Amino acid sequence: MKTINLDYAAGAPLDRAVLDKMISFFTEDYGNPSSGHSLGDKPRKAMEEARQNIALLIGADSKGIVFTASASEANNLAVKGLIKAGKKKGDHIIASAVEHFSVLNQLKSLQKEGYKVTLLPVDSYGAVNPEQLEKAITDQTILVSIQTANPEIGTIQPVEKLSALARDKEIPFHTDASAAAGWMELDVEKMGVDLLTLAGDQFYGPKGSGALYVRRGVRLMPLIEGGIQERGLRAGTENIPAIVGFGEAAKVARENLEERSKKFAALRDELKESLFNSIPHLHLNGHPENRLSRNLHVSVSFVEGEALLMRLQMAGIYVSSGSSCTSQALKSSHVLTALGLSPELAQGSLQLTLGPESKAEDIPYITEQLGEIAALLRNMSPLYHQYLKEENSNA
Amino acid sequence: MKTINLDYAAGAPLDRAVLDKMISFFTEDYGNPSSGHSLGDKPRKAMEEARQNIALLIGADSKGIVFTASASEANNLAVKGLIKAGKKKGDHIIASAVEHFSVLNQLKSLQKEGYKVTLLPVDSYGAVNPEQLEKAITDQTILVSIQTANPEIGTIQPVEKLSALARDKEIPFHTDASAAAGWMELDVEKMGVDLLTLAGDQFYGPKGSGALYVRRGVRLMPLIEGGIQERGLRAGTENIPAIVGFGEAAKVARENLEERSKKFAALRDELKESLFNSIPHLHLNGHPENRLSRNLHVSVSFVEGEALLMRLQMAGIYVSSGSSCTSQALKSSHVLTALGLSPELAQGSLQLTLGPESKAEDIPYITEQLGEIAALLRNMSPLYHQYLKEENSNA
Amino acid sequence: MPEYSEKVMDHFSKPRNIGEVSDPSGVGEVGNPVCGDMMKFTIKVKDDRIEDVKYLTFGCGAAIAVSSMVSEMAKGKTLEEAKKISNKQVAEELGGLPGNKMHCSNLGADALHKAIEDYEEKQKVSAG
Amino acid sequence: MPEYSEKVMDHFSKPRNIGEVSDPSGVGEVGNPVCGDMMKFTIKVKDDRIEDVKYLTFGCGAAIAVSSMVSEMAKGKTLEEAKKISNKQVAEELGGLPGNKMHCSNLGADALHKAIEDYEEKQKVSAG
Ligand SMILES: Cc1ncc(COP(=O)(O)O)c(C=O)c1O
Ligand SMILES: Cc1ncc(COP(=O)(O)O)c(C=O)c1O
Repeated sequence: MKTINLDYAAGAPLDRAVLDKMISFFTEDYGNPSSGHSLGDKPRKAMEEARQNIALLIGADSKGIVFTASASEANNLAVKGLIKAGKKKGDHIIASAVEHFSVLNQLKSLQKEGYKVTLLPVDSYGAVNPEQLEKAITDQTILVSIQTANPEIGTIQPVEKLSALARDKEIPFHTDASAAAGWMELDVEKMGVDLLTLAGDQFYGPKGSGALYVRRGVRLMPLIEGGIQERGLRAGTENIPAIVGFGEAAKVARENLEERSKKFAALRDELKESLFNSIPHLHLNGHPENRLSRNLHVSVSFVEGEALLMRLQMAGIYVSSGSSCTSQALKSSHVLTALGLSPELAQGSLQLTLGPESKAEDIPYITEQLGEIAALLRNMSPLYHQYLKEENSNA
Repeated sequence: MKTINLDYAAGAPLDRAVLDKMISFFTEDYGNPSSGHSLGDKPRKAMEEARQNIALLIGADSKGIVFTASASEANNLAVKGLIKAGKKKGDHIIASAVEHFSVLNQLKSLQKEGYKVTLLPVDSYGAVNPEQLEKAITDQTILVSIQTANPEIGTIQPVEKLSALARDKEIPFHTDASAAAGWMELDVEKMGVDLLTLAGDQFYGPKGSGALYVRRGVRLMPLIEGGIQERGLRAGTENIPAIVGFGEAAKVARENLEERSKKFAALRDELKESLFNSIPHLHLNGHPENRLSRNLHVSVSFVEGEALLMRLQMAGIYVSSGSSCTSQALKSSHVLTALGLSPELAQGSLQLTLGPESKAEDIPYITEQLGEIAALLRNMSPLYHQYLKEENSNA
Repeated sequence: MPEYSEKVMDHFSKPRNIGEVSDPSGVGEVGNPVCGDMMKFTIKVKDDRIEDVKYLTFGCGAAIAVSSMVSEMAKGKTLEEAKKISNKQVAEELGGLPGNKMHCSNLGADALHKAIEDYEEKQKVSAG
Repeated sequence: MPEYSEKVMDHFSKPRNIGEVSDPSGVGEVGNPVCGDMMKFTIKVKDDRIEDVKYLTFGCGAAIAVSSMVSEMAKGKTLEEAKKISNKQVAEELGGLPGNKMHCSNLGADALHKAIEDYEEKQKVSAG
């Protein structure tokens, strides 16, 4: 049977070039960059080269790159690290309602500690309105954290406009660019951000590779205290193979940014067209244009996501869903809820993320399978039967 | 030129078997264990198998193993996680003076937040005296953290006796077993510990692999908040290749524990004999018997460590030192200071850690080189000349 | 994917008795899209026996398998027997359900019982 | 290893003028084992000129290279010239030193200057 992965956001194979670059650091060049002798030299140089490549991907000074083991860790370092450093006085934090849990759940904890949190609503496409941010800012606001793009529905936020409002009031601005980096042009200067989260594994780098960009002059407390690695901002022996792979992936991503995003946008649009042309009652989630090139997000009306996902898997097609049944917490996606999507459409949502093995030849098969599965599940859906009755009585 | 690594504590090559086991998780089985579809199945199973192997290494229930990206992170999760959970009321923490910085530096921060910290002294071999702990415990004590063995001087702590004292008073006991695990038999039940830190890269597993064992019933707050990976104790996409390598290294370490430790102890003793027989004015640091099998730690009187290290490197021999000049913070090792070692002996300290490529045939060369280097540096040392004069006038 | 039993997968991929019986004796509906699952059972009763039973289900794999299993278990049973079909029984017949899917097994039996109640209510009305 | 220049490595591996001059005109000692570096310079002065200079050094690579360099720079210089040897000059002559090793360059010139002072003190005493 065919295997078609449409869930590359959950995980992607490592680029062979990236893995090749990593291998020697497992076996031969296994030294410790902090060593007082030369076994640490090659790893240290490789680490600094990786730092350069990562910095280049976001137009930053490499001194501002702090390696972490994940985007979640980078988000925690950004938010808790900044708040603990307590440079700016106040107790109010602003984020968007569609942030990743690694931002949102911290804010919940901080609320319990007495901080006040405003979660900005989003429009039906998932975008934050700068006016809402402007209204939310108070003289107590000490941090604004708004993602660069949403990993689920792909919508890109107007970070430049948002950060300008924060900058006006001298409020540090963090953006979680985990879903965006490697897929769109990013420049910390143009974006006007003070802190930016990166995830290497979101652009074909290894798992266990994340980073936080920290603008010069922004003070953080470390989350992981101990040795003085990463200028004291993150203790622990450096994971050189992961860092080297991260750097190489950043280099490849930068060199292929335009080509990759064009290719994926075209493929994604072709898939969208095909699906919408042949399957009735589909609903596009996220912004129609202003979205990540590799992301497509649709709701299949009248049916539930896990059932879709299981049927698609039986056909060799792998997707993810924002339905409550597919989440381990048994809650439907907070992102889809924030869009104002009806519960039924949230349950029937499918997130399709393209990746290295995606190809146009598979589109007819995907379309055919999803079409059949949607028909089959609708045929047994009480919501669909109700809809048909209403249609009939309206006719 | 020969290359002889005697600094395997800083980094060691990955066991080939371990790397081989990891590779497919980079390229083919790259799925996400949290996925709703079957691309996550193989990684998830591999992760649980790794968890089992790691649990077996320390006689624990695999449900108690929480993966982290380093021992530093595990130590931070243990200490800050426990304190934040605040189950036991009080404001007093006890640790030993020879803990790793990833414990000590947290305690410094906690002191600033108002916690009281007692650092237990050690004897001249580096061991904590249980009586000292008994005296230090108050009704305000909420955590005792004492390492299993010291990574620098190799001394093994009487954890069983120490933890019994804490248990009597229902105080959670954490032990940092990063240096010990894989090199000596560990059993969380016999040791009587509630929290135990592990570092995969200290027994030939990959960098970026750490874990915290958490006894059932011990409540922690996560350090990294976000998704509900690791039962909500550590958010972030699981680093499956590192976890798989960690598990395999734990399995290999368990199966070869006795053989490895016997072999290394014999080799280490042979090296010690050889050095002490042919080089005058050497001083052994750490306990003569009760120490990690792969560790040897000596001070070369009258000379400074960085100079030794550089000269040894010129002879192809790689070591580390606790001298202030070799530390990035320009302070000599807090461990050596805690032993009551004179500043001069601390400056001339050498940590020798054996590893996979260590062999008896190299001992004569090492001895000859260190002997020549010690003589050469002593010849230019004002401390040595002063010693000679005093000897002469005493004669 | 949740670790579903073979039996669950069999009922999910080949669900039995889909649809609505025409001119039903009783109708039972439970759930709503918010919680992710919805079931509508329709039954045809003859001589106090469930002669036919069908369902429509909006929901996850477990919900679909449960509906299918309940319909099979109910068919041909007397009303009294059918009333005794318990959530636990349904889960057992399916070879077990993953922990976080147990609630689905409740839905199936509940919907069936509601359909029976509905029938009995109607009987009372027409009798009364 | 700190990134030492070739010049530093050269002086470290082949240090010049090691030892103590016999019957020294002046002695200068700086540092102690606690801070990690110790230097003892001894000089032989003739006609206000440093005829010979030697040193003993306990310390890191930079400390040894600095001692060696200072001894070379001082030899043959008049006392006035030698007094002008600055820490900065020493570091420059060595092709630079890593940031956290700059303090070592201070030690070398300081020890030399102390030895000169010691000589001058003694001169005063014998002159007075
Ligand atoms: C006892 C002990 N604890 C903690 C650590 C920290 O390990 P890492 O740097 O991998 O976080 C080390 C590292 O050498 C160690 O020896
Ligand atoms: C926008 C965003 N932030 C944070 C994360 C967390 O990444 P990780 O699980 O690798 O820590 C993700 C993961 O998908 C993400 O998409």
